[in-house]
Amino acid sequence: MQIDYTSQAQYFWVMLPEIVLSVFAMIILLVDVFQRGDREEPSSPMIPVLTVVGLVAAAIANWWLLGLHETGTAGMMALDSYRVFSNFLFLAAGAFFVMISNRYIDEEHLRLGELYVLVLFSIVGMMVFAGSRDLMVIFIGLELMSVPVYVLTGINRRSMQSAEGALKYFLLGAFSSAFFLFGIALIYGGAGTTNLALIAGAIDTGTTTAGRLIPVGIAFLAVGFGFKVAAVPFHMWTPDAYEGAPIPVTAFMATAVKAAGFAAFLRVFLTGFGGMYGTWDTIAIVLAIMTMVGANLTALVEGNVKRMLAFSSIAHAGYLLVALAAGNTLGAAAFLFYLVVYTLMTVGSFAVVMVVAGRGERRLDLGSYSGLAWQHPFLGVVMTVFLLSLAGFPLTGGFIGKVFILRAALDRGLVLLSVALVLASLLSYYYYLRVAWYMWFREPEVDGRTPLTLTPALKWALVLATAGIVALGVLPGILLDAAQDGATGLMQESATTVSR
Amino acid sequence: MHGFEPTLLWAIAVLPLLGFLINGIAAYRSPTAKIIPTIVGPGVVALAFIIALINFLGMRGAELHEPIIQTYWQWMPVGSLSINAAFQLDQLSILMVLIITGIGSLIHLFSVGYMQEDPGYARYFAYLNLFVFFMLILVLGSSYPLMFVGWEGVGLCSYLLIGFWFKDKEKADAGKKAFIVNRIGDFGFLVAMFMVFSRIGALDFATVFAAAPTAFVYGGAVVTAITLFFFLGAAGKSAQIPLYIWLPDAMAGPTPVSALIHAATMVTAGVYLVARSSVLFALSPTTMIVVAGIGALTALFAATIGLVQNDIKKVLAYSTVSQLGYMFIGVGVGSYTAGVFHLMTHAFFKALLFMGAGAVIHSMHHAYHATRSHADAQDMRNMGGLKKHMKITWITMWIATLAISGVWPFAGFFSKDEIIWQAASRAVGPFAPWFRVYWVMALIAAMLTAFYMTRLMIMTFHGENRTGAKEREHLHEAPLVMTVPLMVLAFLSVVGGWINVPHAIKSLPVLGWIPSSEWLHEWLHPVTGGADEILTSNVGAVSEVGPFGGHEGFWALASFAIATLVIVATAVILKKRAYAAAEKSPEPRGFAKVLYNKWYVDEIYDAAIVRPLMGLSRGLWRVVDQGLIDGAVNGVGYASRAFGWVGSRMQTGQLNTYAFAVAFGVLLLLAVVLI
Amino acid sequence: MPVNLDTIRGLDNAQLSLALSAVLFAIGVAGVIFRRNAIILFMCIELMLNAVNLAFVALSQYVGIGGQVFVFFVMTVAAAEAAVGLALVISIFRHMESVDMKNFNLLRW
Amino acid sequence: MNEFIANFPMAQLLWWVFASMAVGGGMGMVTRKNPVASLLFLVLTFFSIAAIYILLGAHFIGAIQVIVYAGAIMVLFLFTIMLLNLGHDYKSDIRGGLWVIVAFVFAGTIGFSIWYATSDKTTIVQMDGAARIQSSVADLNAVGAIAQPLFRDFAVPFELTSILLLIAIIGAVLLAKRRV
Amino acid sequence: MNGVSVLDSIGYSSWVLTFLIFFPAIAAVAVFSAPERLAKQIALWSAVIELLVSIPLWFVFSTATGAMQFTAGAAWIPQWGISYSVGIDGISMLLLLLTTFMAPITILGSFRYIEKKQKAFYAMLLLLQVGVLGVFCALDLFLFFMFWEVMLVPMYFIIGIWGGERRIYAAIKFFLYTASASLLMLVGIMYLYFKYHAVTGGLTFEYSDLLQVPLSNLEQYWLFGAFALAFAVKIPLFPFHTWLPDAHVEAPTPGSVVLAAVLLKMGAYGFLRFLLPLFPHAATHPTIVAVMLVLAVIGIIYAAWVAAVQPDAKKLVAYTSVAHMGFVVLGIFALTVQGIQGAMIVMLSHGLSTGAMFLLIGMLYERRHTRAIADFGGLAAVAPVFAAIFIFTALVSIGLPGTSGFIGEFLALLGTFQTHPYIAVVASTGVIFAAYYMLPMVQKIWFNKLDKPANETMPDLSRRELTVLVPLVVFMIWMGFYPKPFLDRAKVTVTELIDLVEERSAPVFGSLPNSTTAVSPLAVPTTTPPVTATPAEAH
Repeated sequence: MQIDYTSQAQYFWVMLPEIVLSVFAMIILLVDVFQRGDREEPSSPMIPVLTVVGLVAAAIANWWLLGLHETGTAGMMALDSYRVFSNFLFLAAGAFFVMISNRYIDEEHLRLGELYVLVLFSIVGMMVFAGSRDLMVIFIGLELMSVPVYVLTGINRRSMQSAEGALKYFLLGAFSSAFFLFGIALIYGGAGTTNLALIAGAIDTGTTTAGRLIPVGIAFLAVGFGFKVAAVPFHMWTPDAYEGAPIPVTAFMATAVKAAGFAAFLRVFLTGFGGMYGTWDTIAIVLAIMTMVGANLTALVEGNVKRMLAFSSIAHAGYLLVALAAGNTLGAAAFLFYLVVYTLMTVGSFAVVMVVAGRGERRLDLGSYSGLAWQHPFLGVVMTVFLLSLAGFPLTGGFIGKVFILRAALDRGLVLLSVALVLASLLSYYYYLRVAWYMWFREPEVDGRTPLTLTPALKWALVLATAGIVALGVLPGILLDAAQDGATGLMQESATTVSR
Repeated sequence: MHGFEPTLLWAIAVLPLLGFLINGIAAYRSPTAKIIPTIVGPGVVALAFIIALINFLGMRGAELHEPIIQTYWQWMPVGSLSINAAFQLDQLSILMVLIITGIGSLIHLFSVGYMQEDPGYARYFAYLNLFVFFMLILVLGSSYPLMFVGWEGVGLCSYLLIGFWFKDKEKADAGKKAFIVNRIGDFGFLVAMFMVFSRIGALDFATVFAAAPTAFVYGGAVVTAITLFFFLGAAGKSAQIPLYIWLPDAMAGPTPVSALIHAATMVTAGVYLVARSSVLFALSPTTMIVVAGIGALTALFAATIGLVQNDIKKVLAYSTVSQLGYMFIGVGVGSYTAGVFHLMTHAFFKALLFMGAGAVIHSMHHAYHATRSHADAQDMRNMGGLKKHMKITWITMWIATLAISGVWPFAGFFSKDEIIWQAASRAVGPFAPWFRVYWVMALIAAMLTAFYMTRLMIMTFHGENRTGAKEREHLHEAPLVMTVPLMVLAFLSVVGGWINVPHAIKSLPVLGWIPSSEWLHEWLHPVTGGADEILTSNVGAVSEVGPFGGHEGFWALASFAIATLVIVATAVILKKRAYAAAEKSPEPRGFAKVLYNKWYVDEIYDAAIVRPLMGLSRGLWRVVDQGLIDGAVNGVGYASRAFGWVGSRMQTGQLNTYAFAVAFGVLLLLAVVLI
Repeated sequence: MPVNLDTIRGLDNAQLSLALSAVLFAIGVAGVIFRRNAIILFMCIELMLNAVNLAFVALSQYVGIGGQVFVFFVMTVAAAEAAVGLALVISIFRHMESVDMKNFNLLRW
Repeated sequence: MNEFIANFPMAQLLWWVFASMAVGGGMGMVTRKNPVASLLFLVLTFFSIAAIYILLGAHFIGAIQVIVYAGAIMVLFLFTIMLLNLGHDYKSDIRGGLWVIVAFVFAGTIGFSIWYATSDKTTIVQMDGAARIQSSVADLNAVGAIAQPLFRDFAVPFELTSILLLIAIIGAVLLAKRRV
Repeated sequence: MNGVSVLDSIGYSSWVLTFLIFFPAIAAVAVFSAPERLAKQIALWSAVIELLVSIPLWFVFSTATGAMQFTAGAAWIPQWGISYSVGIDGISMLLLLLTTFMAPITILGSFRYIEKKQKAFYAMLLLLQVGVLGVFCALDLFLFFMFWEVMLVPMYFIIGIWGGERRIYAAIKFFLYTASASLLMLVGIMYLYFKYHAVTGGLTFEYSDLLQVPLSNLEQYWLFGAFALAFAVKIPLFPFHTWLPDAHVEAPTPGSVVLAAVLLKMGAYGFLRFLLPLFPHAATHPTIVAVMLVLAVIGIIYAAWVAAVQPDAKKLVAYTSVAHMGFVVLGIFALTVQGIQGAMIVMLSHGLSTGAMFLLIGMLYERRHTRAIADFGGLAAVAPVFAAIFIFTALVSIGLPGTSGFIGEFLALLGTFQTHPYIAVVASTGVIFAAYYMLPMVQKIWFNKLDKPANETMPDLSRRELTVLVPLVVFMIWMGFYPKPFLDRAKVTVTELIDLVEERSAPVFGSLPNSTTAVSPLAVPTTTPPVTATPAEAH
């Protein structure tokens, strides 16, 4: 089906996934309201199911998008395999959230329909954020994604940490989005438009590159994105927010939100400013190095596993920034591939942390992992797989992903950056292995640890994540092509704009 | 070309190996097994001796000019290097084989009696057989590496046998010391082999010796280096200065072992090596001077120590070192026959001496054991007047003493005199100054030998007995199984010398009637001929007159006279002297003390080498390994953790800090894009 | 005494406004860095947003009406953020009886 | 004299007046200890900005600036302050002197770089927007001039903002309702 | 011959390597899913099957060619030109057989040592074997690196879970040390990959293809560094050896055995398989060669000295490993047939003797629960057989002629002497110091007075322990008296390797003058023509 943006109605088709998801969100809202009214009792167990249904429906719609073809590329919403790919990722992350959060939500008395509504809406925001082609819409998408997450972070109102984390996250988020917005303004001033395609065109025609507006604008945009993906030095909110937030939300933030931020980051910088790679490659490189090294070093001394994983997610942002710095199709493909692996292993590890932490998130220190693997082999094994994958060890997706990124970077000739990546991941070995050695090498603490039990959904989520990681490690071929398509879809765009 | 085929050559070596296995299994089943070892132990060696004898007789018939080489399998075929597991049968090796198996079987027999009560009886014979096996490999091996197998194999066996009574720390230490010191020599042997290979591209005797004269320039640096390294090996094995220190301690082993390994066979391997490589050694005058010099020095030096020792075996040990020195003078000055000759005769009388001493110790030990006394059974000060208790031992040992002192007509006279004379007569050309000195040293050493041997005899058998009143009646002659070997060896010590009577003897006034046959010389000619040619062609003919004039005969007579004189004198003097038993006798004083403590050489080595090395090792471990290297490794870890700590402290939890960081980042990025 | 009006007339409001927006933005940034009162911090951020709006409007003088449309959106976003942000402030105030950020450091290293 | 009044650069003069009021208000806002005081300063700033909007010919924006911002949003702030009863704790929340200095240095540098980026007029794309705005305002008045592009070109973001507001409502309710 | 035809009929040579690599993995799963008490049996028997399947290699292997044999391959990640491709030549064949041979022995030897968590342990052991065999067989550099890294994990757990007091420190040290070195190798591999891509436009990690990549001298130096570091740490070469003593001391007996017998060989194998052929110029650059040789010599002597003062028997043996592997490096960088052949034999011999040594010390530990040399003494009186085998093994490891140890060291030194006489002479002193560290330990454990009452009741070797040790002893003697079969199997491979290195590095060095080492009075060029051609002596 051909899409021609001259008529606004066409956007109905282009944004079908978003629309489906929003509709479901509102349905859930209504269901919840009518079922609960004003009484303080947990929502019905139907809500999560409904959410998953919504996600699946959106996924189907997303799949259907592949059939669409656009004329020209000036529309506000991109219509390419890249968007579809990333959409799937967000939806999957959402599904994982629902699967792992179930028991936790009961224990913390958080079973509220709004929670799921917010998750769905924030996924809508991500889709817009990563899928749009107009800076203004991207900004709104950013807010659309962030505001629900602010709320989710602070949703556990009994917990001081939760509120504090939320407030910090919110204030700094608004702060950075102000920069982001100013960046848009400057770009607007410099290029006379906020449509990435047109910007790229303007850059290619060389009318704007002379001025300083675009470079400064790029820098400000990078600040905004850097904040969302938690790149050093814009990362300082991350450990606090991650620690404060309820663990499932943390997992959601660490995977979906970060993924969306990166997806948009790449889209904007590769398609919009692809012509000015020379201007922003240094930004990417500097951020990448600072992020990889800084985060890994700090994680070395982190005794709180939740925080440790927060730093580790920052470090991984650094690796992804290397893919951005590569700035080529390979880089984009490596980025997409790594994003999938990253989502799997991060969700998985946070899920395990959630199980171990127990009611009220009391057991977050390394000590509570002593002998875990022998008490609960399943958890031990899957956690080990996640850790190995995070550390980038062969036979796990993490390794292939890192190699892919290395490949992209070396293809661009960034040898030193590659070496930095390697050394950084070497640092990371230490703290990942440390968890492993607590789990395997130590004797269990002899205290009344309530036997850890897993809900079926959670178990499945873990099995799924593990299987995915191993599969991607052993036979990455299954995903490589998809990633390659996504990347080419993205890059073709910037190419076609030139012809425009 | 030669009408002789060796019979069962392999069996000579394999039989003892078989014995080792059988005895080993016997020992494994029951350590105190008696019957099997008693039969197998001596049996296999005797069999080997018989086979060797057959071959020997066969060789006498055939006129052999080249060695017979029997290849069994390819051992190390690597690139241009090809080493076979092959035996080489020639005049020299068969001679050695005869000595080893012959004396070996005698000593095995002797051991049957000597080790009768020992709990490790079977193990003992297993070791002994293994030793014979390796010794045979050493002498039969057709290439240096194969020889090296035997070379280290015998070292191993001596290690095991010295430490046979391993419960006693001193004995175990002695074994260890022997092995390590020998290893120093082996290092030389290895390097020499490498050099030979890199020069000639082969390591088997035939090729090497054939190529040597052309491959090396006479007196060249390479051949000198090679031979010197070989000699280092020889010095280690044959206990020459500076590596002799292990041999005296080696007396810790059972006495028959001392007789077999540390007197008759193993220690002479060095001499064999030099004789075997005569072609190489002849090519390097420097080496010859060194070898002979070391020999002379050792002969003299060891003799001086032997003068004052009270432990009967110690005396014999130093005398062995001294006699080995003689042999090296012989092979050093280029008269390989003389060296081998003395090797043979020495094997006879020194084995005899040791076994005699063994017999004495045996009965002394019994005496003390019977009376629960803890006095030292080996200390001559506790002996004296034993001749009335053990006649055969007494007589046979006197024979040996006369032989070693070089009294005509005993074996030692011919061989030792030959060496002394050769030193004199070959002092020509470049050697002139050196060999004269060695000759003098040899003469002095000869006198000392005569002295300390007589002293030994007097202290042991003559004078009145100092063993102790109630011990006395327990003293008795050794059993037949031990005395028979004594008598056989005594016979050999008498006649052994007659196989190589120098022609010069004719010129003597009194002894002119003696049939002179330089049989050994001619027998070994196929082996040493090459060396002789090289020497004659490069150094010139040997001189007919010794220093200060005088022909060989004259000097022979002179040395005989001197030896006899010394013996008589010593006997007369010491007869009157009354010794005190060990615990009552005073500490030696003055120079005697220095000699008694062996010139403090062990102490010097300990202070100069052993302790520093240990200290250095400890230092390296603690400082370098754990300090520097590991420190660096761990340091990296600590450093990164420190950085991480700093990073984590930046997470102050204060929003302003975070906002500040963001602002900083903004400036950073602005700087990147604007500058 | 007459002022030299031409110098003033020579200046272009739009461009001046851009400079002004830079100044206001800077003030907002500074405030965020050194204030601790959550609400005031938030106000500073609002000020920054307004600075951006000003820039948009000023730029619309060159580019076109689009800039003013953006201002419209920004205001909406700001309103939404204000609602959520102030709710957060309230909820944390319930815990701490304070809005001074210096009291909120349970979460650190 | 009339000539003087006729071409008196009133616009510029007013701009300067309002600009200085805006800056002054801003400075007041960040420096006042009392939240209420700084809030009022901020309102002052917003008013001045609204005035500048009007000077720049963006009348509609100027209007909603007053109505939405200075009116609704700021009132919401004030309401919160009163609700939390922060009106009269004068305990200063301003960080130590060094912080202030560093803050202004940093912020100044950022501001300067923005000005530096925008200062060169020629690098800003010239689509003589002012004139086009003039004309569109002329044929469909101030509101229509905004409304047309808003509903034609920017329908998507417009719709999205509605979701955003919905989210904001949910969030606010969820976070701020009294019962936990 | 007949047996071969039978094997052909079942396509033996096409699946054998794949089977060998992955069968242990299956076995590991089986072990893991089996009940605890059956674990050791299953592990043992699967290892035996593995061995039986591998034995025919010895006979089917063709000694006529240096090319890869038993090759098998399949596309794995075609997008990146990564393929599963395996094959063996003389060098890898011997090491492979060593691995499969040691496996059952190790498992049987750990029957009594490992009490807790047996299932996990034997599973790990088998997984370890997967990694090791993979490394020896892989012909695709990516695959190689995969196995190379994967192998670390089981070892990490073996040390960390079943190790001694400081096991965690040792495990982490082992892991980080080795991993850090190999990560740089990964960058190096990727670089080669791109170089190949840049030159030919193709994408492949295939060993034979990457051999063709033309590299500038500078690139060779850098890549050589990246690879050499990984291998040097694994070997381990002084001064990268400090992880080894800790790992050995803390690891459980079977861990130490595998570590010494097989894992260390992987480094040397890397030298032979990758370093020399891929970067011939760098690998033959006189300075680099000199550095490697000097480090090797330092390793030999230094390790011997340090070993001599170790109070812990196991640590002592660990240091001796460093010394032995020094001989290996020496032989390899001598670049002569004798040298490399010697290195091969040293590897095999060290695998057997040090493996046996660790087993024996483990058996001592099982009896007395201590490894401190000072706690023993006079044991030969109570356990004569034990003593006999121990002493024999000790003698093998100090290179007593007539045993495998001698052949290796002799050839390695001989080969080195051809090209670097002075270094060889210094290295030869190692034979002295070998005695200097080994004999005192032997004496203090087995000889002297039996003064510790605890030792008086120490039992002699059990039948099981004998079955573990006797095969090792047999092989040590066999290789000592008749090493020809082993030498033959590596012969062609080694010669071709040397030719390859020489021809590929020759043009670079054709013009360079010969160095003093080449024309030293001790080694004379004329006798060893191939050697003089090697740039090793060029200055």
